[in-house]
Amino acid sequence: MNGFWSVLSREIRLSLRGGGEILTLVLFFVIVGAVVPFAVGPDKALLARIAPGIVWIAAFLAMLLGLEKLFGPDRADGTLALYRLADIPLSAVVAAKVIAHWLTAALPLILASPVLALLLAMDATSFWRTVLSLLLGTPALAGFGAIGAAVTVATRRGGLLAPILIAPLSVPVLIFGVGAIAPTGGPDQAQAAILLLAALSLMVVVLSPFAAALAIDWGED
Amino acid sequence: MTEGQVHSPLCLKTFALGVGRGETMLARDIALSVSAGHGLMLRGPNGAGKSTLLLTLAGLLSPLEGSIVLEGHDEDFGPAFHHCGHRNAIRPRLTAVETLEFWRGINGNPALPVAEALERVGLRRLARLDAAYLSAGQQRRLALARLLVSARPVWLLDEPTSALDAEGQKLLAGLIEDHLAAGGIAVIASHDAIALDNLAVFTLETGA
Amino acid sequence: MIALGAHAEFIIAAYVGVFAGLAALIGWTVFAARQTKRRLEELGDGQRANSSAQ
Amino acid sequence: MTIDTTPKMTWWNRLSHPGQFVALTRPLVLPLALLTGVLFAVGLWYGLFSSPPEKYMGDTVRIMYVHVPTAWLSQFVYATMAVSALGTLVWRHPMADVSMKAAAPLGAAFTAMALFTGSLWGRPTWGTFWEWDGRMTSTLVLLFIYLGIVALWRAFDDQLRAARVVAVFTLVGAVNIPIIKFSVDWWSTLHQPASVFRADGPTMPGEILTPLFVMFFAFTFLFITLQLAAMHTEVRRRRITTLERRAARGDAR
Repeated sequence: MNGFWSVLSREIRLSLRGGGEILTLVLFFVIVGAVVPFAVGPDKALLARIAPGIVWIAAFLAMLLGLEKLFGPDRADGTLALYRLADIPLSAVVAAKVIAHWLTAALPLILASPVLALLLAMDATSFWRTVLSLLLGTPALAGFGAIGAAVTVATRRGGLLAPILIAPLSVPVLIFGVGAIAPTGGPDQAQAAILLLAALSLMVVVLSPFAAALAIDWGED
Repeated sequence: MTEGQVHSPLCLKTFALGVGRGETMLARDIALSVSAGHGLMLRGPNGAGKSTLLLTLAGLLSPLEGSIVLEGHDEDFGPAFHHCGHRNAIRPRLTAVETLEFWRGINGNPALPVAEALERVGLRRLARLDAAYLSAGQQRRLALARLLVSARPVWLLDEPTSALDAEGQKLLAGLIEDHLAAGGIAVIASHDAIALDNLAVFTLETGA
Repeated sequence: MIALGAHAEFIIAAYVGVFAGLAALIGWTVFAARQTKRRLEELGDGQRANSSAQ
Repeated sequence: MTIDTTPKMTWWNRLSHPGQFVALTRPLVLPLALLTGVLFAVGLWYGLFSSPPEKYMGDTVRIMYVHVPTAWLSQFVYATMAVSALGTLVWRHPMADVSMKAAAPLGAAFTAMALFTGSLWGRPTWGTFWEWDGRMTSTLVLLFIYLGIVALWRAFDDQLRAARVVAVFTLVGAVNIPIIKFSVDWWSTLHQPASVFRADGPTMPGEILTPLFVMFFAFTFLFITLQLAAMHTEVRRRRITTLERRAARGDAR
């Protein structure tokens, strides 16, 4: 457990000192969301209708953007090899990193989502549903992200590959994430989507550290 | 864990070991035997497989054939191998103290306290400085301090003298000497001479 | 050829497309096989191509 | 860290040696190719000439004879890859790596064909080339996964290392595909209630089932043939890499 906290605190410390990385990510999130009205027109009714989708797409892209930082620098400076010699299982290290990734790449986006809600003319109910669905869904994105980053860490051109690999896997997260907000299917469907999203997140967060650790261990071997 | 506490009689042995990367065998039929308190110097031209052998001993690469045994090592004690490679595993934005505390946390078997380890490698005054401001030699010393904060019986050092000045090399020899005196084992790959008496030498040939 | 009804062009397009795809797949497989065989012979391993390694 | 000395079954041992595998399976390629050719000839004759138009869809039903087999292969090939991935991870079977690598582009090709024929079938039937219905959407996602796997293979220099990493990803994909399918079905029924054509309508008459079955086997045997041929090529390619590396290192062991 000791080692787990060491990794977690190191990761968070590194992101906080990362020279405004978190700020960049949040800005990216807000700007992607704010650019959409220029493309589809400032019609408030239309914007309010597609706002959940925009927020989710912006969060999805922003989280993909931060993936390269997950294992890339650790591999470059030799830390990853030493993780494999550490006294805690590699999967625990990966789990700590997934949690740190969520805290530094997803939580700031959720905190910034009111800005987007305002710009996209969301009403209060759908805003709160958006926050809830982001809270429930982003852990799954972080878990898939860890898998994508882990399988590409040993390659030379991993940067763009990881998003390509995990985007198809993330389809259910987007579907249930937006389904939990959008009123299309009525409240029953939204409720079901929330439950499915939570189940999916739970499963991905529990299983992804093992898959990612396996991929790192065998990719480095 | 104190300096005097000695590991149980320890012996690192390899049997007909073949090492390499992927399918390419770099060296084969390696039969090493290093017992507690002894060091082994790996020599050989570039590309002979020194680094690969060290990585294989550490368990970071799997052997292509043969086997590695560490006799007398209690599994409950935790991992047996410290590996110190070309890369220092130091992140510029963390201070020396933070770096060491982190390694102490995940490597287990805490030995020297962080402050003492930094004192030992001569970085006490730079302890609170971001690692980015350390010179290459100082970063190397910090990497060596990582070996001190967690006790592990076998040190595998890959070119440990690189970037070290004369004083640093003397320091390194002292660290290895202390480790061996405490009943440890060291396997060192280096092109430089290390001022230690009881080092056996094992030479790897190219294309062996 | 029988008459394919009102949507003949779709049916023909589907068959032509699929069989062009299959032909490309087969062609590619055969080409890759030939190429590797030739390369192996260049490397002086032609006879041992079937029994690799020691 | 010790050598695995447990005795194994001999056929398994023989199959796990790349050279032996090629020697054992090469005689199979030609008969398989001939069988595939015959099946295709029979299937095409039945499909295009012998079978009558269907009652509701008319002649467009003939697209089904190429659509259903490719759609089946798009999933069957992934299953092949997933089983091979297990072979790589659990038994470390060397031919499993090769099988995984050979199957990925084939699977991508068959999935693309399934989408192509599906949209050509959709135009006369639904009046649109692309419909975001559950089946087509999840097939599209499957195509993306295949292409990602092909890209992942190509991104590695060392193919042995690549095999185990790709195997992990393939299995992650295998676990995810049912979830994707479920979520996409849920989503498409939410957005467009039952306007799409259902394949499980009236039971199909025999004259349609015959060409369908023949084509189904023709495509499956084609896949098996191509898979074997591609595996042989891949074994040779690895042999080439080994030889080239040896030549580069200048020793003639």
